[in-house]
Amino acid sequence: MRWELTRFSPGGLNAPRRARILAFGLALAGALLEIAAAAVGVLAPAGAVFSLPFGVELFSWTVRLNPLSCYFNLALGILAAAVSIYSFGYLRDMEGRRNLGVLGFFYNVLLLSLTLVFTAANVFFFLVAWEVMALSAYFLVSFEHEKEATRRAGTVFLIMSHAGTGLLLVGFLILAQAAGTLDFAAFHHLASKLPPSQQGLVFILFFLGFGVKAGVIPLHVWLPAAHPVAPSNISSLMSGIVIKTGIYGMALVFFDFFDAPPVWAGMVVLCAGVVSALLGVLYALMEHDLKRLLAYHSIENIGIILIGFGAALVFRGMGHPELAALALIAALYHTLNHAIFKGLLFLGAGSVLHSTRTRNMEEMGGLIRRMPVTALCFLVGAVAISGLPPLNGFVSEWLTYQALLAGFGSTAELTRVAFPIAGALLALTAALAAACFVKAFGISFLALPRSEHAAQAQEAPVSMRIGMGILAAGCLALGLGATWFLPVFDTITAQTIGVKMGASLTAANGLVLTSGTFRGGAVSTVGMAAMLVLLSAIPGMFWLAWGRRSRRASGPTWDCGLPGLTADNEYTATGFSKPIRMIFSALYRPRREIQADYEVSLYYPTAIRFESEIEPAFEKHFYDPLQAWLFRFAGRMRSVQAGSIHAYLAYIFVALIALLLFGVRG
Amino acid sequence: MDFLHNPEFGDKLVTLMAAFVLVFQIAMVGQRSLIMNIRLFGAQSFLLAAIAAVIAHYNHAPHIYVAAVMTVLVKVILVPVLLERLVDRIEIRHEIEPIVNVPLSIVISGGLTLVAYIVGESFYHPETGAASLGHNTLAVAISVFLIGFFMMINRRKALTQVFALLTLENGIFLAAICLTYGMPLVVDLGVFFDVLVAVLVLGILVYRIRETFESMDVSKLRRLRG
Amino acid sequence: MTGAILKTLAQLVLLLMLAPLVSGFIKMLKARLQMRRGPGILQPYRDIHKLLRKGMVVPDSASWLFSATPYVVFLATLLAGLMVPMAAADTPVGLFGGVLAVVYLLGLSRFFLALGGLDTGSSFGGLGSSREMTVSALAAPTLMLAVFTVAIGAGSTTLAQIAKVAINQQWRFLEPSQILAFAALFLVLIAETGRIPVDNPATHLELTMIHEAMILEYSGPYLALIEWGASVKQLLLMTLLINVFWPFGLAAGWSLAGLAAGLAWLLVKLAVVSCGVVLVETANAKMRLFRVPELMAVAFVLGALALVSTFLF
Amino acid sequence: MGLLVFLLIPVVAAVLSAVAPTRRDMENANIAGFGVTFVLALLIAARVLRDGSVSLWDGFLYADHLSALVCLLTASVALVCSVYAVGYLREDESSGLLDDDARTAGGRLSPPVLLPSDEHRPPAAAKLRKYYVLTPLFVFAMLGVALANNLGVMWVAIEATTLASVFLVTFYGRVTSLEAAWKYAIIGGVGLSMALFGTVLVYYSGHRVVGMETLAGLNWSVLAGHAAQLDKTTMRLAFILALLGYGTKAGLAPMHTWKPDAYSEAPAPAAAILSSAMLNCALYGLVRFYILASRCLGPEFPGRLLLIFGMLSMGISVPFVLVQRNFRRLLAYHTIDHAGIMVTALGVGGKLGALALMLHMTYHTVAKSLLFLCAGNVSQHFKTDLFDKVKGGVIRAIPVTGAVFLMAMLAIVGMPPFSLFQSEFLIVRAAFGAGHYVPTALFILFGTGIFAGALLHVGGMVLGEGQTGGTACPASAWRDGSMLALAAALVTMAFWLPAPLLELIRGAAKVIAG
Repeated sequence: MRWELTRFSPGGLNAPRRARILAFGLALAGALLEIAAAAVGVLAPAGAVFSLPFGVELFSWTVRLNPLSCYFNLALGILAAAVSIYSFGYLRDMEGRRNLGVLGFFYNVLLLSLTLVFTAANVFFFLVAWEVMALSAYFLVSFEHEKEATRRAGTVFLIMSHAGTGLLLVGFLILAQAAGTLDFAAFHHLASKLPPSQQGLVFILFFLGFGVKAGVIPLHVWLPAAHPVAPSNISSLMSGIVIKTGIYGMALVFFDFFDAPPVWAGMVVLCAGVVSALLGVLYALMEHDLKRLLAYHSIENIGIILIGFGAALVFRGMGHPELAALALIAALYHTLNHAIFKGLLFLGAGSVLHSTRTRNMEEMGGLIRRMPVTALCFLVGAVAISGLPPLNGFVSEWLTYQALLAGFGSTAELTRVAFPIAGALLALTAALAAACFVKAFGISFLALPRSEHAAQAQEAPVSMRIGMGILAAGCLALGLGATWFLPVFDTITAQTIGVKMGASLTAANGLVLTSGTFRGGAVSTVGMAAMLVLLSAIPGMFWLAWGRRSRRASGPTWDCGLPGLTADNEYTATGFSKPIRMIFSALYRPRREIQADYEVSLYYPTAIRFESEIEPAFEKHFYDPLQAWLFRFAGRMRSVQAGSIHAYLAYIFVALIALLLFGVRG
Repeated sequence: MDFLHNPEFGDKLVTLMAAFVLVFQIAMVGQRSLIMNIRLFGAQSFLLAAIAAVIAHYNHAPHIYVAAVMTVLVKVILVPVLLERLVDRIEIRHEIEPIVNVPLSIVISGGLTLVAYIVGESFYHPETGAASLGHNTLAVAISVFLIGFFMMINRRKALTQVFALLTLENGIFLAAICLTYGMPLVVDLGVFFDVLVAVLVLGILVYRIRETFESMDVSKLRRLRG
Repeated sequence: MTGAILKTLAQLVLLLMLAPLVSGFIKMLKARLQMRRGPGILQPYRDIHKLLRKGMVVPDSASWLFSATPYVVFLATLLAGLMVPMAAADTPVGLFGGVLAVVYLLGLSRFFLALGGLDTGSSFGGLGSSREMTVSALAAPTLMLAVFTVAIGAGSTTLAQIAKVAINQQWRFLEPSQILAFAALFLVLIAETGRIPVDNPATHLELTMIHEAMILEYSGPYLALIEWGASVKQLLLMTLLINVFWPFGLAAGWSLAGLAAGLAWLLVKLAVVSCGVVLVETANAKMRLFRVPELMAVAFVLGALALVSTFLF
Repeated sequence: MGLLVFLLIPVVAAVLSAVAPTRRDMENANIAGFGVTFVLALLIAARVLRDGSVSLWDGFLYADHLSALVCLLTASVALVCSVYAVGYLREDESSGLLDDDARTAGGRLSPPVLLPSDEHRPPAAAKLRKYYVLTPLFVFAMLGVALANNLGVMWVAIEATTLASVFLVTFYGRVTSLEAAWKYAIIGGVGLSMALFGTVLVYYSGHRVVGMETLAGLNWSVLAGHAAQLDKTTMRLAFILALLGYGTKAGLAPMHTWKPDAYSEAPAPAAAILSSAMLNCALYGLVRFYILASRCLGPEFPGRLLLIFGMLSMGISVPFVLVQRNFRRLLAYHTIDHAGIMVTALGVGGKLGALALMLHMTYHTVAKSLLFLCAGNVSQHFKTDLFDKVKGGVIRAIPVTGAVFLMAMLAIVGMPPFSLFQSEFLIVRAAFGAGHYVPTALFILFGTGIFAGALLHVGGMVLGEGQTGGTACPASAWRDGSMLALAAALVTMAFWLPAPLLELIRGAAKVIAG
């Protein structure tokens, strides 16, 4: 419990510098303690339960430490440590302009509430922590509340989050009713003892409720709005860990509260995962706002995690605990990986924003030279998120593929066709993600600067580089060291599914990762990295043989004979994704508008304005009409209160007569 | 003069008078003149006082006499006089302009009486032999109450609403004396005091509405919406 | 340990030496089919040799990434090649990764190649990168379906295991599901190696280029590495295709005779597939970019049918 | 004797204010009076905790845990609001808001004899005196409601609260305040006449059991003791009428219509008292009848009716909160919502429901009065009650008020960690446990709607750039101090409730649930 106490922070200090250092220093200290505690908790589960010494005595403010909660706390701790270090530098130039005490206060509240969400031991305390988390996230998102878009994003976020909490509440009530208590301990495998119809209801309620927070399509609309508008260190936490609370909740419900959920439930999760992954990346491709692009990728990665969850659920329902454990490991590992690389990418985007004052990729370019460290870190993150070897994203995607593959062979029903299809669509997703990050990195960091700001960009301060560096190193370590890390999951799978997989997942002295014993498959990121190093001897030889003597000159890029290549000639982000926009136009329904001013002839325009946008399908066809309908309905309801006292009296009169007759009869 | 001591006769007398109370009430619904309305109210209140006195006599409940006297003082004399003075003072038109026209109002009143009898019916427990005055007067009381309520909805002017409220209160009073031979004295006094203050307060409001809006028509008070 | 090193070296040599030969063979065959004389079969070797010795020009606007790209492309492709069974069913570094690793290593090389294209600042580079990533994304699901089909059949994603299972079922390739899967994978091969009708490896018309546009600014040794890498990629994809579906003659162990026979068989099979590629290239015109999705959709349906027919019939 | 003194202190304060020569004296009389009242309320609560109940004059005045809790809440709100009112009314006076009068705008007519003549005084002073005299009387009536054992006397006291507060609604003398007061008085009058009818019927149902013509025949404590023998048919009708009557006073839909009008027109401190303390009193009356009805008829019948009205109230407030333009009316609809919530808790019944109700009443009192005080600050600063005219940025213009406003708003819509979440959680738990699945689902649904509306409007008003320029209203220690005190109480309650208070709440719940 020791890390809890360090989280109380100094909000509202007057001296901005002291507030910044104190708040984020404490957060850092808390995060480090948390890493230590979580590591101990994961490796040596003691099943500790603590009651906090405050709160109204009607409720128990109790936390527990089990492997699952420790694992999520570990992810939180790592990310929080890096982000806290990063924040020292990131916030420095906000000093004096903004109340950093408030930011620091809510930042610490957010970290504390996240910790509590992951460790709360009963329904009541979980909901309190859950909502406090949403609330502090709301304030952090709304930190720059002068902008209309920011306020709107925060509001939409909190409202959707609250609606999701409502669903959770109902789900918890059903369980609490069956258990007769609010303690999570009593919920263990309880949901599977409910009658089937209630099982289904509980499952759907929790899936939707946690799905809102996780950003599952179609409940995602708040996410791409809210994540970009927050300060980047906050965005990093939001995308890295806050949406993972939804994943934590699902893990808790699906694998702890349920024993063997109905198979269709797993299929639902699998399908939702595929849809979220694919649509997430497709929407990401269309963005040229760097942070929005990253936010859509969070949706994609949540989808990938859900594919693992869905597979695990199906396996569990069909009685394959080992397979379920494999799929669960894949999903949870991807959760941690995504926390690290998405955190890294948002920090990278934050550095760019910090330096160029824009989130629009079309105004960046050439930053790799002005900001080499940021660029390198961002590149590491981009490679990792694209699932390319030998970094961590590859490992978890590989595990997911293996789980899907094993699923086909191990189940008998027609539904098994869903697994390879899911795998194929996951491959599509991954390939599109790679395309998207080629665009994100290529347009933002490579070639010539596209604006004055980009040309004048400065490398981020040391603390920011350290923060990013930690996470980049994390990507590398979790990629290369996967086989050493995976035994961690033994305690978690033992807690949830009741099997231990760690030993069968590694081979060759822990150098090679396998998919377990049933369906073969092996991969070694370390081996690959080593081989890449060894193989570089070949080009080295060429270089020794011929290259030394060859002349290396630098010259202008081929410009088709026009005088001088400028940034205007470069491919734009919009242009880059044009083929995809055309191919998936049925989804995007793009709208474009070209306006050309010309003097002499149409063929010699003096200025062209090009505007293109895609149709946000869910907003346009579901949320906007819903909202419009609601407000129209509410507006119509206003005529109830139209000011006529006669009408008011008539309401009472009607109620009186109705009740009199009711009272007599019934 | 045996009937003077025969409770059964008293019951019949009270029932008869209660019927007249209802008749007066319906007459008020039909009556267009404001002054006549106020006088009808006075007459109705007087009938109530008489009922109270009859019950006091036959049931040997002297404290009901107090209620009867209070009724005469407050509702038969003080309130009508005050209201009439107010009418004179603020020089409103003496015509009542109901929202629902008179014939339909009467029909609705009839319907409300029916509702009241349905409700009162459930209190008819001949087997227990309890509640000497029974459901009949209760039904009348509820009718008076409901019709009074309906008049409040049906009247445009502030002042007319006030005395519709008063007739509504008459219904309750009828129920109180018939069913329970009056409330405890303290309560009765409190209620009368409240009625008086309510009339005062409402009177002030009526006056100020008249001053501010140059009209008594409360259906024009429609600024506060939504 | 020495055995492993020797095997690795042997396969490396095979990959590096054979790859230009396949490219040359295809070019020659195509020229003949088009009634041209065309360059000799050894022309790619000469090209690579010449390029390696030449000087190079690096664009002003490019960063270190431009220079790193050829190495990443070359190395990642080569590593992927080491995981594919060529003459023998066993692969030297099979434990380091199976078919998924191959796919993703190729993805890594493509990722950097596309970045390298963007790094020049030229519109052509961007154009090439954009199209390359699009086409590869469209090919990805089909590729994965085909991978799933064979991997599920073999019960493994390790290529050695897949090949071994295939050896034991010599005539399985005549099953409808295998034919469908083969067809799907063949289409992917065409898309991935930048062949007509998806891309034209011989074009220098800027607006139709994909692969060539990306590497437009590369010259000298860098270009050599990239071209060589591309031909290794082509070789390994072809090998993958043939050894998974037609595993005849693949050496089960590491005997010299077996290897020789395997190598001979490999050459024959490569020649057959190359003929197929050439026939397709000659018989078709290059498609518009936005017709490519249709082709890929066909491939996807083929792959899905293959999968379904394997396990439902 | 303590009860009587307790009850009379506000009357004394009213009298003193009526004769006080200066404004300062009136302020002092009020604050001192309410201070003493508050202390006495604490003492009474302590005695109730010790002895179980306190009564006077053969049970004419009677205080059990429930009454003591309501008294304590009323006294606290009254004290805080009296402190706030000093700053608030001084600001109103200095900004000239009290000078003009609707009457001067209309035709000149001499007042009728009924009117207390204040023509010779400047209007501002007269208004201030009106406020300082009426508020203690209002509080007196509310304390009377809580302490009267006789249901008839309780009715009289509740009627008196209406009469005392009507002129608080007309305080500013605007055209709209007259309208609001008229609706308040008429609807309140009709509603209470139904309650009176209900009281008569209760008397009737009990007169055979407990004997007639005695004062005790209407004493709640006596009736409650014989509840099971009361006539069932009569009791049903009586409960229906009492529900409609006291429900009108509590602002349950569809009898709620007066509420937004009255709350938006009364001065902020008075609105705070109306929306928290007076709501408690009306609910208190309802609770007393509920106890009788549930003991006589079983909890099923009254529970179902209460649930219907609870759901209706919560449901009706959602659309109005969603499209609201005036923040004081927004708060009024929140009060309707919370009346519905509390009635739902009562309808759910059982030990848990009763406990939840009492907790919610306590928490709501703090949060809602705080909200009205914040709203008062905002409307004094921006000279408007409309969201459109404030145009956001309250946090920039008056940071403390803005922050507290947003915080209190989040608290009132049941956002953790604030305490209202705890009581609402208990309510849904109790409702679900009792098998009221549809009401539970609706409760949560409406709660989300209310939340959305509140966040949309108040979030939009508090945050943002705001408008530049404009005359700032000077900070006042009176206003801000009382507001911050309440805010501190709200935050504290989230994490800690004094043990005696919790004991009192539990006791009150026990009174309800037996």
